[in-house]
Amino acid sequence: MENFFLFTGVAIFALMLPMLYRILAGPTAIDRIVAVNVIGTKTTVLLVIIGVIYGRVEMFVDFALTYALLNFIGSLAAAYFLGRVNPEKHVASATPGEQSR
Amino acid sequence: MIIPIISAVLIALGLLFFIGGAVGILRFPDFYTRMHAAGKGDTMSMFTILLGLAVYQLQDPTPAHILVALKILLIALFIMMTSPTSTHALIKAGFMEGIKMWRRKDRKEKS
Amino acid sequence: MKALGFIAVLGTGLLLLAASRDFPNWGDPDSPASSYRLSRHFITETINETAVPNMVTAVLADYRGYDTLFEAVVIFTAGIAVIGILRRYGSRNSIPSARETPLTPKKPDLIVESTVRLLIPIIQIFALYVIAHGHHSPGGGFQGGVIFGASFILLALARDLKAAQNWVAEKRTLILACCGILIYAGIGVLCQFLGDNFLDYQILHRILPTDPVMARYHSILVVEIGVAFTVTAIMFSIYSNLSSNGKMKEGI
Amino acid sequence: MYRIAIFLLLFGIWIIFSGQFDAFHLAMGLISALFITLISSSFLFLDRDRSAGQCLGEIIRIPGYLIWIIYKIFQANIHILKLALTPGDLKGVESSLVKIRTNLKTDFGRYVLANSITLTPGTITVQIEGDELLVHSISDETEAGLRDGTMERRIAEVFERGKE
Repeated sequence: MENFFLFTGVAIFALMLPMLYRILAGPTAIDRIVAVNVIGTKTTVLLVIIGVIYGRVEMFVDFALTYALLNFIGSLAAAYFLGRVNPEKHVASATPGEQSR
Repeated sequence: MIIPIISAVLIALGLLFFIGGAVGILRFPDFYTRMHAAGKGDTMSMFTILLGLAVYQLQDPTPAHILVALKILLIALFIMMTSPTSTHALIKAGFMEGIKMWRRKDRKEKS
Repeated sequence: MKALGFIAVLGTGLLLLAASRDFPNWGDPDSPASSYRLSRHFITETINETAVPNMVTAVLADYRGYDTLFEAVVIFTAGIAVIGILRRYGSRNSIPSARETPLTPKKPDLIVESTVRLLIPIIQIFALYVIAHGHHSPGGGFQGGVIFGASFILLALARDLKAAQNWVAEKRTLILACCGILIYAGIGVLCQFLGDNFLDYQILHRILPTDPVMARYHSILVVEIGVAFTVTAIMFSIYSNLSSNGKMKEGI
Repeated sequence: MYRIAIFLLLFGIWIIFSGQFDAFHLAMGLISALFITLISSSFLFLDRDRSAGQCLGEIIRIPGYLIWIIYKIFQANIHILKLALTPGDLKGVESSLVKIRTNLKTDFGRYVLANSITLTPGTITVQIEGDELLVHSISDETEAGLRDGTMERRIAEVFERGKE
């Protein structure tokens, strides 16, 4: 079972690498932020798995919770900031392009 | 003996959804659709993996282990609440910025 | 230029990797850090001398109390410096803003606001848990203070800075920050008054109803609370100054 | 009454976190929960003019809804997985913005609806203003699922029974 957890941790880490591509290539700033947010969620899970491997879950759970919280605040702040810096664009796109078909 | 199997199945399922989310983020054509892959794939896979780990803790049901399992579930609940919120905030920010939506017709005209 | 930077980073990384082969193994009992007699003393005697199961906390807040006191002072100074540079009182000051275009007015967002309302008390109780359990699990004043400050920042993000300022006014944050340092240094001075060295907590058993060992245990907690006050207040004050351009009117 | 509820909830969370039951830590928990109740008791519960019976009913009905929503999220993920792993030209993806109207009266009900929409089959709430939701949906199938209103009925049953 220990090996299984180790494998899971490595797999989650490997799944973070495609996100790095999105951070580098993402056409807009928000794409990059989304990718960072996804990596954050994966890190939360990874922390708990590391706790299970080391046999100190009750300790690592605290880290994971803190990490999830800071991840949430970070993406919220970035979203608010990006959504509000460009007033002209905001007016132009206020009407939805296409509603229901 | 049944408990490790349950948790292994849950964790494997979570990994599968993580793969789906990652492939979606790489392949989907525009920001909005990528947001779907990111927001949902992650929440669900996180939930199943954490559930699997919580179940694994119950292998030896002493009070300490039950509390740890509850703590893990608390994280899962926390992410279930925050993840849709940050997804919504990010997609709203993108919408406000005026990022264009991808349409199949445009693409057919181009290619 | 970019390629040059990349080569430099790559070279440094390879050098560091090569150097890491000379490190002792993780947890090696023969490594210099473990064989030094002071660390042996900490490892064997901490639990007898302070009754704190978590050695790191005992070293941080007791054996190296000076260090931590001045770490807290560094954070305090950083906060004061940010306030001194950024804060602008009133409209008589005509320095042009660094941000030329104003932000679009903020509309309240039902989803974000509801989530934040549900989360804030839970975050705060978690912060207090981290502060209070520095003895047993990794945690303590700095970490708990950051989490507590994050709860204020969340409110300021979800509504606006005004709402958070109504809750904790600017003046009160500064008073809180000073209080934190005062609590920490005050305990040190109290030890001196009772006739021992600065920050030598065991003398406090004369005024506390406990023995010297438990006096150290409880003073570590009080010190952590002092640090938490400072960190919370400075976190929030730095955030509100940075996000509102020093005007304290509306945040991000 | 709400203050007492908040206090008990916070103390319960403290016990789950702490995992230590000696007098010192329990006393710290009591003090912390009291302190948080004192400074931030205006959060956590959104509308406060319900009677105790209504609240209790809600609490009993929430787990059922949670189980249903988790099942729905599960389906959503299978759908996304299928879309993402379809080789070739991403056939299923037909994104569109949909405007829907909700009959839910309370803010909390709308909040739950918006978050449930974000979590379930291929739909994300983009904007919520009054009783209008702007939803982005990823394929035709999910759009149809959005319009039939099952989710709204379920939420109304849980959170707004006896409001009409």
